[in-house]
Amino acid sequence: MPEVPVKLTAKDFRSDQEVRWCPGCGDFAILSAIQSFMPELGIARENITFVSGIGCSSRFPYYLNTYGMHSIHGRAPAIATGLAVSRPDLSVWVVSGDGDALSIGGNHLIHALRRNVNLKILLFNNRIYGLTKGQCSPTSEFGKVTKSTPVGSRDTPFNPIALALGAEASFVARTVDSDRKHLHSVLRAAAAHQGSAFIEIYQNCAIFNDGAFDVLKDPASRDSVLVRLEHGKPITFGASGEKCVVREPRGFGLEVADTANVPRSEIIVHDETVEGPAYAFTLSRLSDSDLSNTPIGVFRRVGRPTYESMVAEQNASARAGNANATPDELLSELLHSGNTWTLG
Amino acid sequence: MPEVPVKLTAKDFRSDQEVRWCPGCGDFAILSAIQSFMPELGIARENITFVSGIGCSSRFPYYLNTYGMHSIHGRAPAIATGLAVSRPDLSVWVVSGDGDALSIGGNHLIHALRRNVNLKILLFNNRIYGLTKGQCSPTSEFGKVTKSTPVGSRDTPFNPIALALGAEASFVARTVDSDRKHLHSVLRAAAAHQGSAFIEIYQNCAIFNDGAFDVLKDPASRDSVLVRLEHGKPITFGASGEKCVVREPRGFGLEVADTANVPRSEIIVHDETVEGPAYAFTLSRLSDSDLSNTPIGVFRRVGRPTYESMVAEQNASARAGNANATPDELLSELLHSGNTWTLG
Amino acid sequence: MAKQIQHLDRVAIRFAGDSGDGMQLTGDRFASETAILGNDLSTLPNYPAEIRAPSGSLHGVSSFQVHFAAHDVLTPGDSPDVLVAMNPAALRANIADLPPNAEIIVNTDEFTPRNLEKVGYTSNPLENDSLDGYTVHRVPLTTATIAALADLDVSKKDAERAKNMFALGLLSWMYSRSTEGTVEFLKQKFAKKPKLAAANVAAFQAGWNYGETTEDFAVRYEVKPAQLAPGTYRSVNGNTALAYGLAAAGLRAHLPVFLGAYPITPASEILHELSAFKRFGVTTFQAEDEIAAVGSALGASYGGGLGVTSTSGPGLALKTETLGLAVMLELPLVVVNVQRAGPSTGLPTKTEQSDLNIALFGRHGEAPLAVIAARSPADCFYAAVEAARIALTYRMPVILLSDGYLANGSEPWLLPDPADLPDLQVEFATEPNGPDGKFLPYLHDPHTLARPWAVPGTPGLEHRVGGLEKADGTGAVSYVPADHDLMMRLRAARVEAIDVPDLEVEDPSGDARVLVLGWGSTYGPIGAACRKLRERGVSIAQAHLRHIAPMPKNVGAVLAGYDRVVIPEMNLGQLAHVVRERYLVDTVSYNKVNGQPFTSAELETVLEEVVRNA
Amino acid sequence: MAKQIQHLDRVAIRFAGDSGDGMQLTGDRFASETAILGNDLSTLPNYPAEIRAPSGSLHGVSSFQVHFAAHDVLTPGDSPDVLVAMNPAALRANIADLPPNAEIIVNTDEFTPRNLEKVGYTSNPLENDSLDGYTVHRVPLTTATIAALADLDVSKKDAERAKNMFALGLLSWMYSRSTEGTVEFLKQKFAKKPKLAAANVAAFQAGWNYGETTEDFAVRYEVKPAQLAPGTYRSVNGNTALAYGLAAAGLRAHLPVFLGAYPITPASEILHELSAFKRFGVTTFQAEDEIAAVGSALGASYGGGLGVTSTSGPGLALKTETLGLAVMLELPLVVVNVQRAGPSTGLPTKTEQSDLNIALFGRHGEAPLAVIAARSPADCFYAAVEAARIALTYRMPVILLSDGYLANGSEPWLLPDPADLPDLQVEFATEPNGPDGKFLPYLHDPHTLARPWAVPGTPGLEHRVGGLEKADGTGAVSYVPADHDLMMRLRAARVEAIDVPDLEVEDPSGDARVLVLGWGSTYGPIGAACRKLRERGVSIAQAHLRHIAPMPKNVGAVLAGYDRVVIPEMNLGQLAHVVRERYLVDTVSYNKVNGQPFTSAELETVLEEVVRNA
Ligand SMILES: Cc1ncc(C[n+]2csc(CCOP(=O)(O)OP(=O)(O)O)c2C)c(N)n1
Ligand SMILES: Cc1ncc(C[n+]2csc(CCOP(=O)(O)OP(=O)(O)O)c2C)c(N)n1
Ligand code: SF4
Ligand code: SF4
Ligand SMILES: [Mg+2]
Ligand SMILES: [Mg+2]
Repeated sequence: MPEVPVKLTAKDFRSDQEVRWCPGCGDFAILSAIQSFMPELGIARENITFVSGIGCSSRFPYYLNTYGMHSIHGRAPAIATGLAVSRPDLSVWVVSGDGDALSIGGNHLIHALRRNVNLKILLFNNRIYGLTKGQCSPTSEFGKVTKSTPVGSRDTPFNPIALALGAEASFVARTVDSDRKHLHSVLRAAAAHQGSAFIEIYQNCAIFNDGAFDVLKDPASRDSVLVRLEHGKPITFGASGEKCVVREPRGFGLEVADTANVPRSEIIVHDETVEGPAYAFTLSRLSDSDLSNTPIGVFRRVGRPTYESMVAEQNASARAGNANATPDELLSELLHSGNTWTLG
Repeated sequence: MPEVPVKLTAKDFRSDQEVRWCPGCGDFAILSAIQSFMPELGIARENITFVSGIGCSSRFPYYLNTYGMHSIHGRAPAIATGLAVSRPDLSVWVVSGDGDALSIGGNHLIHALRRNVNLKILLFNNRIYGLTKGQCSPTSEFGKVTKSTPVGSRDTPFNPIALALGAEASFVARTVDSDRKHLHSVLRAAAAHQGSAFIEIYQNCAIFNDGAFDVLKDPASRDSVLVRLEHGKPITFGASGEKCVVREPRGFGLEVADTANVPRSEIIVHDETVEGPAYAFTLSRLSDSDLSNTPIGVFRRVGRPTYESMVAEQNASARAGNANATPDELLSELLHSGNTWTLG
Repeated sequence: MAKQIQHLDRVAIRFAGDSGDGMQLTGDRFASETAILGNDLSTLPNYPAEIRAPSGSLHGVSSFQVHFAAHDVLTPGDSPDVLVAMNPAALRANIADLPPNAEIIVNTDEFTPRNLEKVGYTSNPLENDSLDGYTVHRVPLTTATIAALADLDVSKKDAERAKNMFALGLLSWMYSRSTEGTVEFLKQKFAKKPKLAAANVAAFQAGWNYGETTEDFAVRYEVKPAQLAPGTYRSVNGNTALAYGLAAAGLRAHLPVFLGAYPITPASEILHELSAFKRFGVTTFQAEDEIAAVGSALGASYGGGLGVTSTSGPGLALKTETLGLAVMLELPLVVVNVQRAGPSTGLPTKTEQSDLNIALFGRHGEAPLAVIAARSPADCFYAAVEAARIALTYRMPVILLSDGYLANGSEPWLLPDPADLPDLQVEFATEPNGPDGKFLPYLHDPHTLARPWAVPGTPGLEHRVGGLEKADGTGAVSYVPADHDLMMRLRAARVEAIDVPDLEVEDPSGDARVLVLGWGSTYGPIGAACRKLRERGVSIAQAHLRHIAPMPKNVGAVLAGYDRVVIPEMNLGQLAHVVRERYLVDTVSYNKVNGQPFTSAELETVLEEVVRNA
Repeated sequence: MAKQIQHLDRVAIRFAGDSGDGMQLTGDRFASETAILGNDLSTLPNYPAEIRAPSGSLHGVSSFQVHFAAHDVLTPGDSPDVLVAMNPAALRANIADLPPNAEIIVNTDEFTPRNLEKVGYTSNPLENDSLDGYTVHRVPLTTATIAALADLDVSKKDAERAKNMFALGLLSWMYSRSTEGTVEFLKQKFAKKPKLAAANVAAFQAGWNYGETTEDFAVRYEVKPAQLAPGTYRSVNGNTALAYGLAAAGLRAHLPVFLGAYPITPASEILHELSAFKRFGVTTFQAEDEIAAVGSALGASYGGGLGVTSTSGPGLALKTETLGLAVMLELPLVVVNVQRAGPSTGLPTKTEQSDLNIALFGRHGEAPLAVIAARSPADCFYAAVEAARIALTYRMPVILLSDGYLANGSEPWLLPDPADLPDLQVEFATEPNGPDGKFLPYLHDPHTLARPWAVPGTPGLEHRVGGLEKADGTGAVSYVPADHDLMMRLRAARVEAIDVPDLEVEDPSGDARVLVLGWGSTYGPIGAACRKLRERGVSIAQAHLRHIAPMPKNVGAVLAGYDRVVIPEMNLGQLAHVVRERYLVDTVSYNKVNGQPFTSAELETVLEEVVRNA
């Protein structure tokens, strides 16, 4: 897409619509982070489109002064695919919730990822159905008591990162609503990536799941649970890097160890670009839905041609040689191609 | 489910319907393998139900003399979930094709797997749409020329095993239509597993994708590509076990090495029961859609309570204390529970 | 000072405030006390579209209306006689609905410049003449509450939050409701937080005393109990009643109920309610989407349970393919559709009757099924039982239409005696039914045209069903042209074979020339309008359809008895369409599609006009 | 021996054999030569429901019927005058369709005891009297072919497989078709396998010579060319024509066409055809399901292309929710629905007209859109262009109904001059259209009631759209009751505002009292029936609807001009329903739902009956 030299500010990305989320909703922080990030893209507003499904999170497009569509529940990736394939010149973003993307819309999500459509997919994961007032979602913790599960959910939640990796995603990342700097860094990497970029954003629902991610935000706890992934750096965490990530002794998983007890060479050095998805997958299993050892950052970022570029190439090569034909000439060619006969 | 001491034979599982697949279709072999396997289950025919979607493969239930439903495209896992949850006494099997299960039905599949509903899900993967006469499917190889992709598909296929593992599947296996013995071994393990069992069966479509899996069947080639997974055994293959599977030097993936050049201790010993899915996932990436190094057998088999058993438990504990109430007594209790007032 | 007591026949009160002001609770409490006093009543909440809008904003106003009377009540009231406005937003959002001379009780404390500005008041309505046509009671609700709790050990914030109980106390005094119930209720509600309990009780009592002692409140009202049937009552909204009805149907059928549902406004509450009914044989399954929801319900029915799915418009749209399969399988299935406004996402929190078309015609091919509608909140219970009766007896999917107005509206419900509910027990097939000992899964009962329900687990009856066309009797897949034609006509006949009661007509004068025909939730406002017209000596007949597919057999004859048939609908004429087609009657439609229920006043005007022109 | 030559006005020939016998190719070839000769013609294949049934089985029979005449042809023919039966199964499966005295050419080689038994013949029909009423030509097709190729270097299997060309040669001789075309065709088809080419040519010529030399064939027939308009023709079936129409519409609109589709019988071929039209500006996307298919098409329309989705019944059912969104978004979208038989999976390979209901009424809420239908295979081209015209001009989804009969049936199509097709160019919005330089995405054109189409990439027109209700003009989300009411009525008005041509009536005698009204693929058989009736002096008027929503403005007046309106439909009365409702006319329905198209003979009988009773 054309990177036009436009000097825009966050304010340019604010629409005239009053923002209507509950006080304390994490969506505000994400909105503001994205509005402040957008100018960095260097793309004119008119060349950006946000497509969303239905949910609190999906009201997002209304508040951004770009093109936008608030579509129907779960279908944003499918609609965005049609848009992106037919308009590869646009920067197309998808905004979705955990219910929207992983419950009703799960199939469209995994198919967009395997195709590597050039969509930036933001999954606002608050582990609850916000808009419908508090039912459990496919990311709600096992046993969660919600309006629809009064004695506790018996569904094993998805690990969205693992699911995306199982679906051949070329870019997978996770971040947190409240950490603007981190959010920006992940968005930056996603925007630079050619292909589907899947970003899980832990988001606080102040009304129906308040504080779900506090452990990742609270200065008292966050250092001991947040595992910040940085490309090329050994994976350590804790207030003073006292914990680190190493291989399971004989297994294929990862585990957490005391940095002091581990030779430096055994600490995993993070590499977003490992060709096969096994490494990122392994990393995704480090944390459980209890949020202990939660990696944030880019899990995987590997190059693969985008779906639309390949489609465009096929179209272009089919059109080779008729570049100057007028539509009516093409129509004549079409009608007369193959078997015809003439009477009279 | 009640294992009744019935002595049945394959013939007992043949329905009176004429089997209508194309000559040479791999579905015949699978049908016959399953008919001959069924008696082993020791379950009375009436306690077995097969639910399928739509596709050539989905005609399966008609040919089995059990209860059966040939439902609609992609929805079998959802329908079977309702049946299994409300009738945990039944043995419920799902039969599906690569289009049925992974294209239109992808979402129901991954949700059934994460919930661990006690379904045995057989995915007949012929890498093509058979019933609709030859369009590409989500497992068709990249670049495949089909009726709908005359200059080659540009979709990256799913790796069904990896997808299932990304979706929290507790049992994942792969087998081949023509290898009855192997098919039986996998079915046996699946039937014994409590929870969702996902089995990918490579199946020949004689008409629209003939010979797709010949490399795995041809005596000349099969030994060098088929990686037979056996629990507790080192993973070697080749006519005389000359190849083996080892870790990637510094990565998280696996690779193939010459058995002769590798210390025995470095050959991966297959373990279906590794708790985390990372190992099985890694294994699933050994093969690509080109079928080189194709593991068959059980990738993963780990214990987790079935969804229906947990639901049944919740129901049972809610009912504790009213076991002897008549329906009308319960109804009275229901109506009069909570806030009521009396007039007159 | 002794207060004057005035007797009223009926009153409608609207409690309005910010989302955080607890207006639903307040209104609900008032309604409960009213019910216990023996008034008939009807209530309707009005929530903001947002989950929690910014405080003090116009779109964040939440309200609750209670209509109660000394006679039976059909609607929550067109326009409130009394408005309790907890802030400027509540006043501004509701003032247009008030009739002249209505009473307004405002919380003066909230009328600050900032709050006034938030909602676009350029000058304070309490200080200009804009409220001249009303009786305004200016009450410093917040400060009065705080003052009343001064001696209690509660934070200022908690004290302030008790102001709704102050208002409730005041209103309870005004309308002579008893206090014990509320005091008891508050103690229980805050059982774990005794300080809060004390604070709320104190605020409530302070409100009562405020009425008793303040000169501004010179009059107390009394509304005599209505002539209600004796018995035990509970208050239900449509969704609750529906959930009770489904559970009751399962118990009357001696079958487990399986609800497969995906949350959607305004139907989610049915899922919530039923998920608490495990004790009564109900299993709920929150599916990954509406297709899985209906699919799982169908799977449960196949397994021998009463499969149910509940949803609203967009969800029904997604279920249509599976409904076609259910029609083919000839299995029981109850599909509850709580209609909401608009195509697509529309106005999810608003009401409408616009899913009749999709219910009747929204499947590919011809896949006829039964369609019925509920007419009032409590009637949702009986409608659910009836839906289950048809589904179980005739082995077919039944769409039960409710709507947002019924779902949220409440009324007292006289609890039925379980034994008075229909016996819904079914017989599963246990033996082969064909010649030479074969089982014929599609052998149809000559009366009900239902096929045998042979559930997995039954030895000897193993059979296969599916969505392909089949031969009658054997159910074997058949491509024989005549089989298809036969089965198509049979499926249509199966719906027509359902035994449904005749349409009843209410025509007290016996000389009406105009019939008003309705369906669903318009029953209340239509009934109230007819009542008012009749009170004024205008003859009009009313008939209301519960069964739309099949139609009662006598509908044609009923229609033929009138010069004019008028059909008010909250859509652009969907029932009218069916009636016109079927009976070739040139009906008159009155349609409103603004997300609001009809008021009885507007219908009174419309109907009178039709009568005049008949 | 010189053969007798007999002139015929029309002939219908059915080629029938095993799935592997190449009957489609044979029939198609015969049809091509027939077309080049200048006969008008119509063809219809009949495939087995299975992909490839066991050879020699009844349900594995594949057939192809060619109806050609010296005048214009409306249907593939009710019943074949000639049956070519390649084996006992083909004979048994088709014999019931033959009129008395039909000619039968059988391959005697295949009438072995085993093959006879496979299809349930207890004795050989060639040896008993069961074929006495027909003229039977017993030809040892297989052995004759093998003998003819004895000198060629081909395997026995390949030789045997060429027997269909032997049959074609024989039929070409009988009906005096030229041979050059077929010889040329075979050479090209087997260009890479010259031995097979030689074998097939030799078989074909041997068949011709067999006719010329064998005494059994005493008569040759000639069917004179029809009076067809001069010009260039191609043979199209409905699906192909539809695909060409969509591509043509894109080119006439100067817009790229984006097809989002999921395979489904009998619509898949549209996807196949369009996927080969990349050169002509068409992008195809095989989506993961029908919901994604329509969603992607809508996304493409939003991006400024002509979004199209093609499907059949079950797929349409799944698309309904997204269609509601498309109605709300007021964007162009063409939805092609190739109807097939039955509810649920039904009979996927059979034809029916039973999706009119879901097309008109199958959305939740009120989401009106345009519905049109094609009437003949070649007409699918023009119907597609018309669908695109409405979608682009009026910015709305259009459902175009075809069916299995049209999809598979072929006829010669006189290629149009591109310039004669409507100019479909649209103007995208490029400038703000509101006061104070604002862009009002929902400002509606006073004539077309279309809103501006402002595509992403247009600076200054950034705006948001969605499925929530909105205010007219600004398109901003609105919960204002009056806005909803307005938009509901506006959406209905938008459909009525579409400019569609008046319904044309064909009433040559001018004194008909009965009008037969049809829609869709029944055009051919209705037309043929009317023609026959008129030939016999019976007056009858015929009108055929292309536009069903909106209806042409003159329909009411047209209907009023007749005593009786009869509506034949391949459903249980879906168009009749609409007509009755709208015009309160007591129509007479003739319905058949057995998966088969009407025959003109049955309609002739039915219509005559109506005329007699009128
Ligand atoms: C087809 C359909 N089904 C259901 C709904 C109701 N619905 C709206 S949003 C939503 C889920 C919201 O949860 P999530 O996607 O997590 O978004 P959040 O509100 O939490 O941001 C549901 C079930 C709908 N709008 N459409
Ligand atoms: C809703 C719906 N969409 C599309 C179809 C058409 N359809 C039938 S089977 C099928 C796919 C078949 O492929 P697969 O699932 O791989 O099964 P196979 O025939 O190869 O065994 C499709 C697209 C349908 N029946 N229903
Ligand atoms: S309900 Fe939760 S997610 Fe929705 S706006 Fe409120 S706080 Fe945010
Ligand atoms: S089309 Fe392929 S999958 Fe289907 S029956 Fe034939 S060989 Fe089997
Ligand atoms: Mg959420
Ligand atoms: Mg397949």
